[in-house]
Amino acid sequence: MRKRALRLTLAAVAGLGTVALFPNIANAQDADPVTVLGQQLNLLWVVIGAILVIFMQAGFALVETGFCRAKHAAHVVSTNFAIFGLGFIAFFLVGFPLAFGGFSTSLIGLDAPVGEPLLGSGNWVFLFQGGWALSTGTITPALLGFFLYMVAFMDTVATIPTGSMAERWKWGSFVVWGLFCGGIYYPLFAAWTWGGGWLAKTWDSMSLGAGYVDFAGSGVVHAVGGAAALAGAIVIGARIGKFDKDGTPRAIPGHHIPMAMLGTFILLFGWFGFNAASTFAATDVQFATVATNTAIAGAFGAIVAMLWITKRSGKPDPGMMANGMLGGLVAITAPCAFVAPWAAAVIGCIAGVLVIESVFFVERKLKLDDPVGAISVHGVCGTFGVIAVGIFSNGSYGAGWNGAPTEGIEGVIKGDWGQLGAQVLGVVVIWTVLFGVAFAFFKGQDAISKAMGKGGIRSTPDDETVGLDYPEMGVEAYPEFVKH
Amino acid sequence: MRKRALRLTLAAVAGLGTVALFPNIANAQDADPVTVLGQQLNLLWVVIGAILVIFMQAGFALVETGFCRAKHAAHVVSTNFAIFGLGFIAFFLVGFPLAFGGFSTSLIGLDAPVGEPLLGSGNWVFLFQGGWALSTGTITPALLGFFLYMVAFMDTVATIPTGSMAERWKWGSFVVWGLFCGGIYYPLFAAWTWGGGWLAKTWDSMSLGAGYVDFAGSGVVHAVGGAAALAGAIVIGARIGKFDKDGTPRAIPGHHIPMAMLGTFILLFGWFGFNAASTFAATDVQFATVATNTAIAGAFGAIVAMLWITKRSGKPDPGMMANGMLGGLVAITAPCAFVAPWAAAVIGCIAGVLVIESVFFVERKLKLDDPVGAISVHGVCGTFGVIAVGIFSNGSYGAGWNGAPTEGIEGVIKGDWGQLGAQVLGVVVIWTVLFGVAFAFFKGQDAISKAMGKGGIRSTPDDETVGLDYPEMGVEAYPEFVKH
Amino acid sequence: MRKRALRLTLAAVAGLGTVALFPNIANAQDADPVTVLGQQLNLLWVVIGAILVIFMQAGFALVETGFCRAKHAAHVVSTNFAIFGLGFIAFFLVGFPLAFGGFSTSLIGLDAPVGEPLLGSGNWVFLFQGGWALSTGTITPALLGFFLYMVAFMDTVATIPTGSMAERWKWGSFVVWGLFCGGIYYPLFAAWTWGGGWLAKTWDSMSLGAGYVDFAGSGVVHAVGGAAALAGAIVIGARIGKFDKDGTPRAIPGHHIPMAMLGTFILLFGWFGFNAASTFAATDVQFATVATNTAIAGAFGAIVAMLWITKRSGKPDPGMMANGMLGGLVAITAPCAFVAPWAAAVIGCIAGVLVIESVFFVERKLKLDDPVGAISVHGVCGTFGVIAVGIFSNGSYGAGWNGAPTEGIEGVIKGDWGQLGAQVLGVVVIWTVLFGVAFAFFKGQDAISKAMGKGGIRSTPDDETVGLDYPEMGVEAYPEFVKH
Amino acid sequence: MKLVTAIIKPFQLDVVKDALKTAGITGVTVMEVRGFGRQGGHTETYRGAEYRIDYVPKIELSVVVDDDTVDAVVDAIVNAARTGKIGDGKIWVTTIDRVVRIRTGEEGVDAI
Amino acid sequence: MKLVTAIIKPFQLDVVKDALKTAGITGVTVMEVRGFGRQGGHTETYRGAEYRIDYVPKIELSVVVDDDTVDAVVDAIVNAARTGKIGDGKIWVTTIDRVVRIRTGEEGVDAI
Amino acid sequence: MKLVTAIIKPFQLDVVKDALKTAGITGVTVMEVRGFGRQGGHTETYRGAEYRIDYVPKIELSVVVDDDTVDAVVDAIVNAARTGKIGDGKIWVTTIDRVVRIRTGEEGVDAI
Ligand SMILES: Nc1ncnc2c1ncn2[C@@H]1O[C@H](COP(=O)(O)OP(=O)(O)O)[C@@H](O)[C@H]1O
Ligand SMILES: Nc1ncnc2c1ncn2[C@@H]1O[C@H](COP(=O)(O)OP(=O)(O)O)[C@@H](O)[C@H]1O
Ligand SMILES: Nc1ncnc2c1ncn2[C@@H]1O[C@H](COP(=O)(O)OP(=O)(O)O)[C@@H](O)[C@H]1O
Repeated sequence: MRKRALRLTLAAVAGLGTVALFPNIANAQDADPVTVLGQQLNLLWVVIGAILVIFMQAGFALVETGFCRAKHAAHVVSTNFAIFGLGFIAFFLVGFPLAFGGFSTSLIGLDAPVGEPLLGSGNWVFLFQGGWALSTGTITPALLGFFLYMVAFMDTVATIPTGSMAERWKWGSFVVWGLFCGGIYYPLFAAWTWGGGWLAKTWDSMSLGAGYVDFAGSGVVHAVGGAAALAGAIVIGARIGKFDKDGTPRAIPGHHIPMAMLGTFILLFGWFGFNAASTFAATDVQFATVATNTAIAGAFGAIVAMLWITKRSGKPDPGMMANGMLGGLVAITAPCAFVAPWAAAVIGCIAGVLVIESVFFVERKLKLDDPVGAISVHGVCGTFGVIAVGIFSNGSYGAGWNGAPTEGIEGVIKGDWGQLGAQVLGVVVIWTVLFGVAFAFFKGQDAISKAMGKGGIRSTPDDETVGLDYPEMGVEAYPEFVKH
Repeated sequence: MRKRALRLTLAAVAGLGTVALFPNIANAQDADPVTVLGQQLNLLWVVIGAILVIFMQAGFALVETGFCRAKHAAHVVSTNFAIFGLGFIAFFLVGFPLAFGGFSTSLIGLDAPVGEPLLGSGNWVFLFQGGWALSTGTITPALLGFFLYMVAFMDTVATIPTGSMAERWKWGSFVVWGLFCGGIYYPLFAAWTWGGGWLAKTWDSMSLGAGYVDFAGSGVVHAVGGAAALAGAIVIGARIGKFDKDGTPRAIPGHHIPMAMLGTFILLFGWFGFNAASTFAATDVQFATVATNTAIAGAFGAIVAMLWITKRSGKPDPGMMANGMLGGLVAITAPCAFVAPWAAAVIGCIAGVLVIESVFFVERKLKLDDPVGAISVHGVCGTFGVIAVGIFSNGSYGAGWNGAPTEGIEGVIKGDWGQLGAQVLGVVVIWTVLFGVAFAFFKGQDAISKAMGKGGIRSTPDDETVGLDYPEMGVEAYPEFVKH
Repeated sequence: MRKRALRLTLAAVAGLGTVALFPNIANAQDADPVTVLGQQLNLLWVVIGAILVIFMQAGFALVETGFCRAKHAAHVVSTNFAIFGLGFIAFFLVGFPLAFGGFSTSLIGLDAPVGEPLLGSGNWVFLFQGGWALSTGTITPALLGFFLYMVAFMDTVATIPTGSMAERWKWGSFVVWGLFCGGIYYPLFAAWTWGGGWLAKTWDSMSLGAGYVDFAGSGVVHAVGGAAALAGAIVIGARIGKFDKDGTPRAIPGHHIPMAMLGTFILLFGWFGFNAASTFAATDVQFATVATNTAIAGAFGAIVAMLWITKRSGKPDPGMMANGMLGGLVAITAPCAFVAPWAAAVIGCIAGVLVIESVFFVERKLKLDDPVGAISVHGVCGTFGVIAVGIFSNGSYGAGWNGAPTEGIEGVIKGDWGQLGAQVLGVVVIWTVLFGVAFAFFKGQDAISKAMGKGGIRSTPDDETVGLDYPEMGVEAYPEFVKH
Repeated sequence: MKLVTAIIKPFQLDVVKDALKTAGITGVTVMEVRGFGRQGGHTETYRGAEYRIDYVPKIELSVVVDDDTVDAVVDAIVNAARTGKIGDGKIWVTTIDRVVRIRTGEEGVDAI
Repeated sequence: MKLVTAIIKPFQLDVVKDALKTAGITGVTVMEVRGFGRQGGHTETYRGAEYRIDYVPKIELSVVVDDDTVDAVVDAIVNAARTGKIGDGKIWVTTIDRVVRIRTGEEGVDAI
Repeated sequence: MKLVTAIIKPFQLDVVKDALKTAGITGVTVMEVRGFGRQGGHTETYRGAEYRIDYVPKIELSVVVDDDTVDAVVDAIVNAARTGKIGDGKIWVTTIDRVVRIRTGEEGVDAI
């Protein structure tokens, strides 16, 4: 749909730039007024979607801060704040061109294309180029609207590790991650999939369904972010006091439950822009199906998680309820346009259980410390969402996806196993290649920092013990409240 | 307008499902492209409205939590969080069909209707059926968009009693209420009014104006929720320490005023989706009038309440300012499309006084404990809003409402008393039938629970005294802050 | 663009009121259905924009409260809450007519104009009239939508001084400011610029570029508000303990950093409505360019501020990061539609440095106490934004702005100095006339209050020392948290 | 002069204050404390991991009294603070050498 | 050795700290307390219902000093904390049997 | 009977509690305090203006013990709380005239 969506949009906005810039000309090349109005409406929907997704940054900030301790709160909320700009700048300068440069050609639909493949060709493109710093080539309002939507998705990825690495991450090291994610890490997988790169072409190159299909990013955004969150958690290590000598995990309760709940609500709110606006068109009324499926999965995820954690530990842990809703939302993100409401409910239920069990697994088996459950919510449920496309898609939507000669995306329930293959391949790539890249980045950064006598990416035990707020930020989150 | 709106939408989206599902066919049955685009735009507006209303859940959560005590904060915020999913699931499975099943027939406008009356017929329909779990009948994007909007309204009702019963409600009992409200309680009155049931037909059956008219739900949502809030408050009883032996009410200040204020702002924000998108059509520019009337009533409600409480008790109590704005918003919800701006201002002013006086009345005369003023804000101002339709409607809007042969809704100011009659009837039904159903539910649940030796729907005095957070949720809202 | 935008809108919505009010007539005067649909879409975009801007009030409330001390938190958040209604009511009654009365004539495009100039004529109009309390003349949905958007902008101005005067402003005095700002202060400059008054005509009267150009209000809203913030800070004086005897400023850390950060995110979110919807038309796809430029400036502002404050004081002060993003957003508000993305980045960078340096200047040189940096963020960066239009505008947009015979707004980079002249004139008027009006207001109010034995606009030292919450509001923001 | 220090249950504070007033005591200083004792705490789980809240919130009162009212004060507190349930708290009395009222500089009994 | 305990107004803390420094005192322990006394509190209304804040926020200081500096310390606090308005607070002195500095195990005067 | 008061570093609390338990002490009262002493604080800048946090968060423990366990308790605390770094805190011991357990009215050793 990405490609199709983009072709539509592009058709939809052909000459829009012109419309805006030289009205008369626009009238000259008389496009059908209804088509043009539809294109304008579609661009508006994309921009509104982008606004909603950008607001999700506030949700992440609140969830992560609320689930951390008061003595680190200013640091945690600040990483979530700064990541927006850090990732943005790197994506603006190089990330966007690398991921979509080539794409924008067709998107703009004018004589002067913005970019083309940078690495690879045909079915095997790995990176694109063009439109560096949105300053080269022809920059139209439509391209800018598309950029805004895409930069918001990238920032979601960038902010995921701030959760799994919270309370012990040096500010300086964090800053480098933000730039790396926006400039290179996210663009890689984005180029291979939504950008129209090799994974989007596996339908042709390997005759796997319609190629990798991920409507709004369970994989491209969440699993990719979750892989980085896992890599970061491994490299940086557990917080002091998280595990007993014998490795039993200790609970470190979050300091502000209402804050985390508000953050979850904000994420639910923004998620509608994340998923529903991924039709790239209001003229494609499937956006309504997408929005409703999104809500269904979130609702079932939250309630099933509530029941599951009550069964597992006796009480309806608010943190797990929140994680359950987020797990459901993450899982439905890839399949939301291709499945029936009943399937959205099933996907939400599975995610609700999955998120809890994986939190237990990460903590008890892997002995990893993920303060907010980022690995489980984004990594695990995101992976499940990508797979779900290959299982629950009912064939009613997605004709011509990725340019494949298909009538609609079909999953196992329709007896088609090819799509599942494409999805599995994507998942494997995320957990090998992308995880590897992230791991190498954090390991390397840590090694270099140590080599330079800077002590690595992790803050000193003393700073961590008294709290990162004063040592790192110079202010305490709550200087006036007396704390235990 | 509901009906008209729906017919429009339906016209508006006739075959939209088709468009999405079988593009070619769509082209085949060549609908006028401008009409189709308008229908797509209308569906987008409905979905955007739904997103805004869903976000209101965060507003309720913050207002209720901020006005409660810190030791119950995790419990209060969690009830407001879980209610979204609980009500949603029940409404998805049975509530929506019961309330709108029959309606969706016309909404979809295809040969295969989704549903029809379940109980009653003609002017006397009491329940509908069809589209159970959104899995039976023809499910189109338009229907799903409509469902999303409606489920959001239901959740508002479900969350109102969490305010009046806060700080003493057992989690288990609360969960049952959430399911009951989404599955049965809300659908009842919704079916009778917006669903096109008997109250919507009183123009024909009893020749009362255009039948029960409630543009966005002062009655269907707020008064109905307020009736449940009253019933719940009566059954569960006052918080320990709320009243002296001699019955004098004691103040129990909320623990977080900024949180409550933020919640109020979020509600104001979401309210625009609640009211303005209730045109179900962007092609009906009355949405602009509605949005502005909504803001006017909220602004006047807040300021008049500020002045009134200052007059009554000497200082501009922030809680009453917030209640005043909410009271104004609740009151304008029914009449927002039918009245002139000056009337919206008058309605807001009246609500601002009404909400304060009714808080005093509930506490001092009825000796009831409503921690956040839910009964006054939703019940009293909602009732006033329904009545206001019969008084201030100026006849400029609402032609064909409820299918009635009217040029526009006219209130007493236009010399017409019939509409007021229809409104009063609706109000009477809410405070007798709906209140009765809610009261019976809570009483029965309490009795059963006691019979089963579970001690009723109210938490134990010990749990209430130390705070529900640990006993019920297993975590404290603010484990690190030292509290008085 | 304002004028053009309005003419469009008006064209866009000509007879819309009618459409809504007398459908048949509408059909009668058969406007081209595509045009009508476009007009309806445009009105929807304006209303959605208004909703987003109104939500910004929550952002201001949180930023200002978070950066103040806990003992004043209920007071600070309440001023930010009440200002919405206070300004609204005054603007509704007289402010809107004074600022736009004359304008609405063309906006409505019906035989019965709402208003005309009240003071002045031709190129020298100073105030308008008509549509008092939205009750005189013909009030259409389009006019109401326009009013809603404009009232939201006014409220932004009204709330800016609540930041610079926080923690020491008597409630009663504050209330008068709210009414004054909505009724007179804001309407003045609005009438002269967006209203089509004398500053919008300097292209004709003084042949300065296209006259004063301010796309979304760096000047009309932010600098004008900043001027009032400065005047207020001077008149009310510094908080007790802000300066040593020797005048060295003392730090008074905010009490809730996450709250301030959330507020900043909410402002970023709302800003898209503030800027992008200022096209007044979704059919003018420049809204996408505007949205993206807005995000770019905010991102660069935040990161550059982070780097700059680290350089200046060693650590990435969260408060300065937040101010940096806001500074970037304020600065891009005027030029957002006229500049290229690279210019938006440059503007954001400059604002990021400017906001920090001006905070230092205000505190160290002017010895003024501005708890939240309102003067720097809104006053200084707003002024820079107005100037930036005259420097970075690339001529690609703004044909016919203010009715001027121009192909597009051109700044110094295009070799045109006339526009810069118009901008500088506007800036001079703000910092002389508007600042003067605000200063006179606060001084006068203070003098009168003292004359009446009320002790002036500033709270007593005792109230300020114990905190304004109890003495002024009767409640503490956090009655249960133990505070240092 | 004596200093009576009492650890009581938070929800007994109002009763104790009244009791002290009737006993003629006008001044008291109160602080929030965490109590570890027989009453013990409780075990909860967060994200599936168990954790123990091993303290109980308590209130500590400090009352300076002159020697011959000590017993009355102690009795007043005991009677008011007692619920009979474990965790009611403790009272201890120490001797004070000197008391001063800052405002007036008064010393001894006049300073109380 | 003596323990000087002082209840003062929160906003006098800085002055008192400085006074103690000049009196040669390097160590102090401070805590937030609620004071009930002559100064009384205030009555407010919330949602129309009256409620009384019957305490006043105060600061309690604990200073361990050796016997011959007690008076100097008490005087220093009295002078610094005095505003002359009701509610200035109290100071009381108790005898200490033993003092230990945890870090070094030093006892007595050296431990202070 | 004696009252042992100890000022320790917050992060030593758990160790000290365990040490007291092994020393047979079942009851302790704990409060958050701010400590001023040699350890000093730190200087930060906020919006470009410098400010000094001149205190260090500490925990104060109060333990009532009978005379012959005082030394054991003091030693237990010293050993458990010591990190060797400046700021480890102080312990002081005062004599108690009387102890009462509110619940039972028991006095003296039985009340502990
Ligand atoms: N030896 C002690 N020293 C100081 N405080 C104590 C001591 N023993 C108990 N306390 C305080 O008294 C409170 C109540 O004591 P506890 O043993 O729980 O029950 P009871 O008061 O019935 O004996 C404890 O929470 C603690 O604050
Ligand atoms: N008898 C007492 N025991 C303990 N603390 C006391 C006593 N009397 C007063 N205080 C403390 O001293 C503070 C000031 O006392 P108060 O009677 O209000 O005014 P003044 O200090 O002028 O006598 C009180 O708030 C309380 O904290
Ligand atoms: N004279 C004193 N009176 C009361 N408390 C003291 C005194 N001296 C130190 N303290 C407390 O002990 C803590 C530690 O003392 P400090 O001088 O910082 O280091 P050390 O414990 O190594 O001597 C201080 O923070 C303070 O709370």
